[in-house]
Amino acid sequence: MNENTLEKRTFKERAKEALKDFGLPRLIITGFLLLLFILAPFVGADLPTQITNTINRFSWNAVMVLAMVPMVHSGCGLNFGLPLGIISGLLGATLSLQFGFTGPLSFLMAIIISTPFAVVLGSFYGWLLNKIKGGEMMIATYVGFSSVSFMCMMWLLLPYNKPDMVWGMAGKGLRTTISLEGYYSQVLASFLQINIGNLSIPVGALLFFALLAFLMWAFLHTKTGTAMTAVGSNPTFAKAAGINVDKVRMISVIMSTWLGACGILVYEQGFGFIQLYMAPFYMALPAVSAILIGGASVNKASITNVIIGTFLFQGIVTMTPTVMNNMIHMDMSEVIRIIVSNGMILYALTRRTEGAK
Amino acid sequence: MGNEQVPLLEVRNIKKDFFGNQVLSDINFTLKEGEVLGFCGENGAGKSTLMKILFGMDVIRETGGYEGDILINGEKMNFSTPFDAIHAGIGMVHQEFSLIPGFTATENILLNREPRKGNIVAEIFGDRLTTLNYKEMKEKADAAIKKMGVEISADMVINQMPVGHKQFTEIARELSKDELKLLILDEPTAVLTEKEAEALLDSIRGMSRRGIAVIFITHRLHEILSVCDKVVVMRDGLVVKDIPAKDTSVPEITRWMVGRNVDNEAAKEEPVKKKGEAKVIMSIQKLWVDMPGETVRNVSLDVEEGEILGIGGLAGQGKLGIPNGIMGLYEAGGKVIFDGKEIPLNNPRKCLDASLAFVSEDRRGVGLLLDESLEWNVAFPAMQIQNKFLKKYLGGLVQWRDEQAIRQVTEKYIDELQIKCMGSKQSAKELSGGNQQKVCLAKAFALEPKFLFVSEPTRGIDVGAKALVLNALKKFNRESGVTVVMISSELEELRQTCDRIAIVSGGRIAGILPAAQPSEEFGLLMVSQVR
Amino acid sequence: MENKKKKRMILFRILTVLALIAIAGVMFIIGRGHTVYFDSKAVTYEGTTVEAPYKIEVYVKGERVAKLYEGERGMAGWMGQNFNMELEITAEKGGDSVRQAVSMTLPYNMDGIILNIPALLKGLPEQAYLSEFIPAAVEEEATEEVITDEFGITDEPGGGAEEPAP
Amino acid sequence: MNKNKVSTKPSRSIGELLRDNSVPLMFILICAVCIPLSGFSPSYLLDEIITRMGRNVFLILSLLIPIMAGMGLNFGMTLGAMAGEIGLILASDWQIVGIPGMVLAMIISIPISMFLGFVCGTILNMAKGREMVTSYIISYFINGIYQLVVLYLMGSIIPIIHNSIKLPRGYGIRNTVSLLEMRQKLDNLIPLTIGGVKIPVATFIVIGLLCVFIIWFSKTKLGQDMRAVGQDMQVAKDAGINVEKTRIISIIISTVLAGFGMVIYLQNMGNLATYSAHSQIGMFCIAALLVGGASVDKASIGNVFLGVILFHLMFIVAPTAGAKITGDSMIGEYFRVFVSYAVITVALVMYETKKRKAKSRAGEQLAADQAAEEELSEEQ
Repeated sequence: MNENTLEKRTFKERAKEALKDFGLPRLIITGFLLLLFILAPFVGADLPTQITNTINRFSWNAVMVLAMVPMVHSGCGLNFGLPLGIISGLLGATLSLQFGFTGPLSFLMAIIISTPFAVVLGSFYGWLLNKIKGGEMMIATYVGFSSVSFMCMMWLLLPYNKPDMVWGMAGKGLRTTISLEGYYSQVLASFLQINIGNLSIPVGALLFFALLAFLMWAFLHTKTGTAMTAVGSNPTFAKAAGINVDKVRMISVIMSTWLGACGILVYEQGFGFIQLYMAPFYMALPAVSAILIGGASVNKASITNVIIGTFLFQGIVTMTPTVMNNMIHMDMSEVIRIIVSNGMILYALTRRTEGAK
Repeated sequence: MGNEQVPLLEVRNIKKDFFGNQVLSDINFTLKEGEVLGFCGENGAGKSTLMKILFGMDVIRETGGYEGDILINGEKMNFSTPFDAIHAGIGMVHQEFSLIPGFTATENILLNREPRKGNIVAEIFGDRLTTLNYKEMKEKADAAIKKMGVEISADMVINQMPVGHKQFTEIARELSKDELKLLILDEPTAVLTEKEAEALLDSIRGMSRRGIAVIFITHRLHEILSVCDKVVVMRDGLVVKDIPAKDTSVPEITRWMVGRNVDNEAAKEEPVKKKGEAKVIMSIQKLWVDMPGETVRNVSLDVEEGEILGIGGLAGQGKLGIPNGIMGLYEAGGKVIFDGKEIPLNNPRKCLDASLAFVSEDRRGVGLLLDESLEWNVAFPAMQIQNKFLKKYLGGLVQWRDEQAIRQVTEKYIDELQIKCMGSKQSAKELSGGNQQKVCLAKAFALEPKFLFVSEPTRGIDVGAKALVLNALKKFNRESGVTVVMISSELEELRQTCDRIAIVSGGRIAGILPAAQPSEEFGLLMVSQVR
Repeated sequence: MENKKKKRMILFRILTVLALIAIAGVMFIIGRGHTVYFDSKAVTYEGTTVEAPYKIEVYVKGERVAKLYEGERGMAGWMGQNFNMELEITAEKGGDSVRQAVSMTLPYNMDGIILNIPALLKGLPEQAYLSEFIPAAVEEEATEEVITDEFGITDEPGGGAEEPAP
Repeated sequence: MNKNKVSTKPSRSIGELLRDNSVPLMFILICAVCIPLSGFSPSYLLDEIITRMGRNVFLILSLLIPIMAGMGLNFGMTLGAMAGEIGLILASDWQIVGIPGMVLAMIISIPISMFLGFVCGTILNMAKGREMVTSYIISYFINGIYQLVVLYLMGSIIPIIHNSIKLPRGYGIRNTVSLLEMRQKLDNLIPLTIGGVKIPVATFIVIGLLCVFIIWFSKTKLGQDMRAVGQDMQVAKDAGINVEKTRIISIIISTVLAGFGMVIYLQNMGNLATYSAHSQIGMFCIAALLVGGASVDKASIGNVFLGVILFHLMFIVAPTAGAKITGDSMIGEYFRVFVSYAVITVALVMYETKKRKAKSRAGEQLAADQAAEEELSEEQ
């Protein structure tokens, strides 16, 4: 009897604590999404289609959100420099096409080709971030911006010449969008796809994400992964324990960059197009806010955060336009997306982080 | 001269405890106009707390206030903020500089008290839009500098000044306050060269002639004798002596500062080995360490195998810099030879590889992963340095964390060191200070080192935990034969635990004595080279 | 003393806010913009018909804003209600032109004002020469030319697909 | 008594001087290469530069006060720009034109700017130490709110009279609002043309007044407090300065000035790109300021003028020069965008590394001291 009440109390306390950890904004977002799901059938939106859309978009974006994890773990903060990884992915994608690979092979080759780029760019990026510890996030943002605008010139100058990639008239300079029809459009999504009525699940794409997420989880359980978490949790402790803090941070940045490269490739296979030039510019912000919505903070993130966050974020992005449109005939989804995602980042930035920054 | 009967400052029965830990009990003293009072005592004797009470610092109120009365000119005062104290005529120069680096001396002297000129905009948007009156500022600053009697350039920017001038700027700032009646100087000469210190003493005499009373805290005892009218010695939260300066001497003051009842001392065990027999396991040569506030200069020291060596000294003299420098946490230079091999400095990994271990004085900053579990805290360095608690797969390619082995070792130390916790998965930040300290020790023990640095192992923990920690260290030394170097501010603790004690003063080793030597000897060493 | 000073400051602040509101109010009056359209058309008012002259040139602030032959319309922007213009009227082709200054008060609440010059010159009452210009229903989003500070970095070669980043 | 008065005035080496001014020097170099390549005549360039100075300097000057208060580059100036735009939208809907229209727009922007500045300052106080990235995200966040107001509430809740600025659907403001009746009214108020170069005298007078205001402001008690807070918050607090409030005020002033600046900027442009005019303005102003040799913690009026000249010179000549070199006109366009971002990146990196460099010096000093000491003892 006595024990029972004790347990009850602790349960209540624990629930309270869990709620506090969860945070008010997250609660509002979850509630909002639930409300959308409940409202959807009433305003005449087809729920299975909506769920399909949400899952689809989840499968496109989850890897990019996963790319946040290593850098958060090593204390480099939120990876606003994700565009650097995206650029590696784009280089891989365009080169794979240029070299004439088609079908599923082109996807595999794109990943393989983008890897050395990710390693080189990631090393440079990591080196830079090690020089400016404490000011990572602002500089990461601008490294991303500079690299995107630099690549804008490169897309025009590099000697690509495959007819379906370059501007028809000039015969050179890559197009803004390149269709992936016949290359790797939907290669993952169509693999093992399940179709039940209006509901279709891109099993292959989800499995690919699951594989990467598993590898990430496994990495965090190894010696190096443990060191990475410790560096993020308290760099001085790690230094005192003989860890080469700079090296661990460097590894995390390279991992983030490589995952960013994979992320954009997965996104492209779902979306069906390669987008060049200014397209990668603002791609970091949605990924950053997704992981924060999932419950991560500036220096703590887990795979669960990635999954929950991507689902919530993409759920809102896909559900709001239809539900809002059907309800009040105003498409406010874009504005809601901007407010929600940036509001979430602001919330995370103003939290006092315990221990080391 | 006003009323001789009513002193400028009277302190009556001041008591203060921090959460039940009595730090001041029954402090009484008086101070007359123009009198200079020297204040001395070891670190932790309660000087700073008393000064904080006098100056109405927030920390006192936040920790439950104090008991007793402070009277100024016979009137009872109750300061809720330092500004009240300033208003009542008390000025204080803290140990750390409180100056704006890019401002000139003038601007700093008159910070937030600048003379101003009104204008129309200020009528609308408030006083803060009045413009500064640079001419008057200059006059006031010059007047304050003149009052001090030391020449400093009023137009020089602070970050281009030598340290001494910064100190004088601070003093001038206090002097520029018209209402100033009592000036508290907290170790003002610590950063000064001898000449500057002499100038400061002169200026203190000058202030005294002008009727300003001065409370002068310093470890340079001869300064006290040369400038003060009266000396108050504190020890363990009590005023042990209140005596005119002319009636005492440096050795006497030292004795009062460190002296304790003889029966309080632990009966020393015989040293395990006699001096000279043991081999030198670590030889430190010409070490310098750039640790802010704990600078080490040119230290040479030999540590013998199997002993417990204590390093003591006053705060800020550099004793903490020695282990932090050797272990690579702060920039260091010189030479360290361990077990016949030279250990490269500025590389923590190399030290750990050589089987050295370090328990830092900064538990929360360096010692622990506050957000992680006890398991991680205990096992982490051993895992990273010695590949313990790892399972290998794919021919060693994958080194997987062995959660079970980690739990076992953590639980072993939880039992052994009696760490009070809810289980090995609890996060470190939820433990009390004493238990956190035990976790730090467990972390070091898990490395099974040959040589252990322990820095301030008992700082901020309660008496019970203190004894446990010290016993654990002794046991570790005696049973595993590990050489231990223990750094502590508490001399008695060192004397109870160590075989030999080195005293650091002014960043250098002032002397090494067997632990059985009387306290006064150590006391003299402590203040010998204070700078 | 402190209190008195504070009170005075609050008073001053209120005065400042009032002054700003007053300035805003003045701006409403002196800054009201109108578009004035000039018609050179024959008009019939209460039986009297006024013929349009051969050519009218309209000068506003010394600048020729319109040259109207019969049946034509011109326009000019004007700020405030006291409208001044100069007309140069040529009655017959090849005939001499007459220059004439015209001042009038524009109604505050009309954005676009049509002035029938012949009626005005004839001295007909206001209803005859002044009417409000009501723009035709706005056509679908005309292709508007956006002049930017050349900072537009989103204009990509060929105008790319603007799929918002999800 | 004061014999050991050390002459501590740092004798700056040429290398240091070069490093400290590397960004402006880099730009002078870029311009020196690009100007001949572009083939523009000096008078054309001069005319362009003068126009752009009139257009941008006021906006950039609004960045100075937060830097003084140690809050870094205020990416939140975009907030003021939005307030200015709202003022202009309303003024043009009410058909208040010319200079009165500008004045009205400015007056409308004041309360909006003050409110936004207060919000921004309060949030920044909660994120001390990472003000810049926070103010940067705030600008995005408030941009969302701005879109909500302008795209959905204007015309539906906030009355908008004229269809010409409304979207065809009946609410929301069009992508472009014409400011034709306001166009360059301030620039041309006092007409002056010297050798074919048109000089916007009135605009320069306004800018001059702002410069005087800033200089005057730095001599007020509030300005002094801001400098103190900017250099050491703790010391300022101990001296009794209300740190939080001072920081908020600095952001409010900056936001209000940015609102005025935006009105001046847009009267020169003559039309308002409702949803994009403000989005890049913060970043280009900051880039220009940094090009002028300012850093995150130090900026002067001189930096502003030098920055505008160099940055816009690069902006004018880069596309043509790029086209000449590569044969593709887009290259130059992208190049100048790249350079703008790169400048900010480089300046931020330099600022952060400088902060850390100061630390390692102390160690060298100690080693040197010790060596000197040993020499001394050996001699004896």
